[in-house]
Amino acid sequence: MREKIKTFESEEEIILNMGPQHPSTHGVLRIILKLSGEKIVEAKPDIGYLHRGVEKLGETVTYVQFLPMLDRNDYLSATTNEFGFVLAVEKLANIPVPERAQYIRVLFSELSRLASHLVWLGTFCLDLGGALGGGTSIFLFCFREREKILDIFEKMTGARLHPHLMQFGGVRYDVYPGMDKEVKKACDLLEERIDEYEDMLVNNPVFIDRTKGVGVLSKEVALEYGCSGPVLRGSGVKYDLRKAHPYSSYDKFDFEIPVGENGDVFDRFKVRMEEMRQSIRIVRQALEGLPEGPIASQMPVKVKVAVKTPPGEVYAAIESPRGELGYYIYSDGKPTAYRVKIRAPSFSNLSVLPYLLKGHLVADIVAILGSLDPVFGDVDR
Amino acid sequence: MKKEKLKEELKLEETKDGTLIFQKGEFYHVMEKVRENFPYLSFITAIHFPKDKGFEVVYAFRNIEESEIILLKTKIKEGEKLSSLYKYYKGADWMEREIYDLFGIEFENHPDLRRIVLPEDWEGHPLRKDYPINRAPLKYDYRKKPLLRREI
Amino acid sequence: MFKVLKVLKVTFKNFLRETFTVMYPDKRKEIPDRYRGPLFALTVDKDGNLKCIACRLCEQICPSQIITVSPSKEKGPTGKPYPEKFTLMLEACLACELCIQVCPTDAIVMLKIHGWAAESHEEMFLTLEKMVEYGKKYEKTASTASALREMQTPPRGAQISTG
Amino acid sequence: MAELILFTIIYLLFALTVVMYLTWFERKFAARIQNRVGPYYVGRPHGWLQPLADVLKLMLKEDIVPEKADKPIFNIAPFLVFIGALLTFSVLPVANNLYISDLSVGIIYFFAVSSLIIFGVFLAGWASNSKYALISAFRAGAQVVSYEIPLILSALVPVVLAGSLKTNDIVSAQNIPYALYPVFGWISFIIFIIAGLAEENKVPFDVPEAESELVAAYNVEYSGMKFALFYAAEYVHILALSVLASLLFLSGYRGFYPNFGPEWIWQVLWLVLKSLFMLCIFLLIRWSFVRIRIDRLLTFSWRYLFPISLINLFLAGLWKIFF
Repeated sequence: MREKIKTFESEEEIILNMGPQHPSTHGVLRIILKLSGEKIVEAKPDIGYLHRGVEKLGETVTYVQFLPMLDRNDYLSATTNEFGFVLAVEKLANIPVPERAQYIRVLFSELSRLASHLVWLGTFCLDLGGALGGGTSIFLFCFREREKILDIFEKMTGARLHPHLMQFGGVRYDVYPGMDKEVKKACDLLEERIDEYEDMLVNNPVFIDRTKGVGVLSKEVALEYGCSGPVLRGSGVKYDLRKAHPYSSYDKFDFEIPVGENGDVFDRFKVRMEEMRQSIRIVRQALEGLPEGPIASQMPVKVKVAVKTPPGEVYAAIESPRGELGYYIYSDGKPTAYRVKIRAPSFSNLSVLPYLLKGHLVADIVAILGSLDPVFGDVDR
Repeated sequence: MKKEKLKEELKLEETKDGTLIFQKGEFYHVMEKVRENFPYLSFITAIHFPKDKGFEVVYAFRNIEESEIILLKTKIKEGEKLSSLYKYYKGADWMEREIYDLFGIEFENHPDLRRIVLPEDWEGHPLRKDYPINRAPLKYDYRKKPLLRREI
Repeated sequence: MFKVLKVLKVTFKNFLRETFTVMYPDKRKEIPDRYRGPLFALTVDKDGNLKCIACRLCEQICPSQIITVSPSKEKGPTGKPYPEKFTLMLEACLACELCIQVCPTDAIVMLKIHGWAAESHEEMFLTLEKMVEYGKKYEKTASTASALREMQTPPRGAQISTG
Repeated sequence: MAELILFTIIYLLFALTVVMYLTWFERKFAARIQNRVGPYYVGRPHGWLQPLADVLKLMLKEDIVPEKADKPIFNIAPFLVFIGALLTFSVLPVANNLYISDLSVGIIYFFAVSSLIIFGVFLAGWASNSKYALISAFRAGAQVVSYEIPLILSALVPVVLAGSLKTNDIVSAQNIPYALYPVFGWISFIIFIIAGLAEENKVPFDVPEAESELVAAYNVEYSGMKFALFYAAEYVHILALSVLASLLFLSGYRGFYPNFGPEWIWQVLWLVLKSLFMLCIFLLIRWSFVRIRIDRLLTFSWRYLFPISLINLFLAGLWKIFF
């Protein structure tokens, strides 16, 4: 469908520097572009502007102290960061987790997936549409909906963005009275609004024109670069860790995994919209089936050395909104980990950018980068 | 499953947590075999052991259809080189650059082995155990050091 | 071509919806009771002396090591030691609520205040007097140490069904 | 003669206040679409003093002229753009006997004068001696020129139906929304809206000021009153377009008149109502579409709008002959 773009082929290419402070790089990314005319000849992303040395921190503070710091990694869906780390340590030190805690964990990680996808949709349309146009209205719609979810987080844990909801062996807070009514109301509202946004964008010829056939990522290349999550599923690979390796009673919920066909920006958009609907289904099922019982299997933490792990290594991965988020822990028996490797989904998803950008227009960078949905706390760690 | 089959063929021993250990010498032989039945490279990382002055480099591969994961480990001494996986998996490019940046392990025939996360003129590799933690934060002073012209 | 009208229908539907903005200075959003406010306070028991027994548990567990407690030599009026100096550097606080969770006597607690701000570094450096005075001025949040502990401890001998 | 000058002054003052409150109306309308409230605190109930505050702020702003800029042209350009926009009002009648000038070539005059704006835009882009301003001036120029033709062609359809270029005759020829009566009247109405949006560099055609690529539009180097002139010119032009649209397509100031009170007040009221309706359409489209890509922008105009409006005009002519 994309007819050849016959732009003026000037011999000398100009080097454009899409710097770290740029309105549409989702955070701090610098792309060095070699352009001939309007077409991109070569793109070199330069990351590391948000490197906070989280893995070095993992080796100095104990497990209990490291957990709240992990919320700051993928700051759009904080509970999924904790979820991975908690699962890894529990697998290593085989700490049991009561069923009620597992359900609460699933409920809140799906809610944070919804919030993260809403932020993605808002900023994606804002980049495409510019600050003075249709993009802003969708951006504000999405953030209006996200407020409902953040209110639930605030009432449950006291904090909106960095909840520190989980601890080793369970969850730190129990369900507050009146939560099921609020969550049900939020889910119904969200379901209706998501259809509305999809209506607004899918029928929008300008939107389709800017996303269909742009940034096509084939299945093989996606697998080779190690992409995961909606980026991989957009290219047609049906692979979701919640179904492949069910963890924390995900096998008790039934939900489908949306898959795209030809891996362009539009398919990744469709996959994420469909994923939001599936998350709402999971949230509803988790809410009805919430079993009674304790919310933690360990006494609450008294001292920083409360959690110890036997020497050995473990790798536990979960499905974060951006893909496979895994924690590889090598421990030598002390309450501080010897080495924590965080397998960040955005890091590998972003490594596809140079391959994807070749041959596109300058205006397409924004669309492609938005569809990869990188979060730079995740990329630079 | 595929992991047991692989273990017999290559006669690798296994740690109690299920990671296969292979020798640096037979790197290509092992990676060739792994390439067939584990097409997805999940991550590469390294662990620094100052006691026996070496590193352990850990690879993680996945098989999407059978949704199975294996971890492979190898030991290398300080200053030894390791060959790069870029030939088999293009994703290894950034992962190996990050390990070079934070650990200082060089990878042979890697397309462009540069620091990926830290600035070019950074001395030392932070994730090594002997890297001092409580060092005063680096204060950038224009007078002392001219602004670095970075080649692209 | 007529799909475009659907787009306009959506924007028009939103046009008719009532506005979402809360007029902040006039109307304030009500603060939930488990709120993790940015401000800390040291509570005082009925007859006015500090609940804190300077056991330094909070100083030990804090991830960013920003609490320093210097216990007194002799015993306080209630027969337990009391802190002479209790400082908390608010700038590096993660608001992770670990210090509140470990406190045996519900001494340190977070406050239900939304728009607290400080002009200078000194104001961010909370000392004992400031925290006691804040404790009197603002309302406490419901998630004190005992509330958190009673919510988290599994009942004695409960059969942990890991499902 | 004096009576005419007095009327023009009142008319232009009225137009300028309407323009000022147009910025307020747009911000409230856009806010309502996005579920927020819009300006509220300046002028207590609903920010009705906001436009005044904006104008005062812009007046007090320091007027920076880039050091290597081409000073004389740099200063003339904003005035040129503003005059171009303002002159278009001279041909728009407010009531059947209230108008500044009843030119026999009304519509052609309207488009001739509004092309002064492109001239001003180019001068501004060139004189401010900044790479981004120059690129966006070229883009703006290319876009406005390529969308001017479908705009004029679609404006000619009611002219052909009414048989005269005079705006008054067009309005009097439409007892019911006559121009919309035949099917191609509707098509020309839609093309008029799309081309009108493109004329104004409004979303979805605001490529010249696309932040993701260029920093801002051609008026990036202007500040203070000069920037206010650009800003006002843009709104004057959009107001003129919507008044023209309501004159051509929605039969201007005609509508049922209750018999008490002088008749021309009702006519003015009808005209204001209809142009407000047209404005709402412009704004609704503006706040619900994403920006079009640069290469699609020009092909869209030449490949779709231009042929359709041409055939449309031809059909209108045929239809006029047989009926």
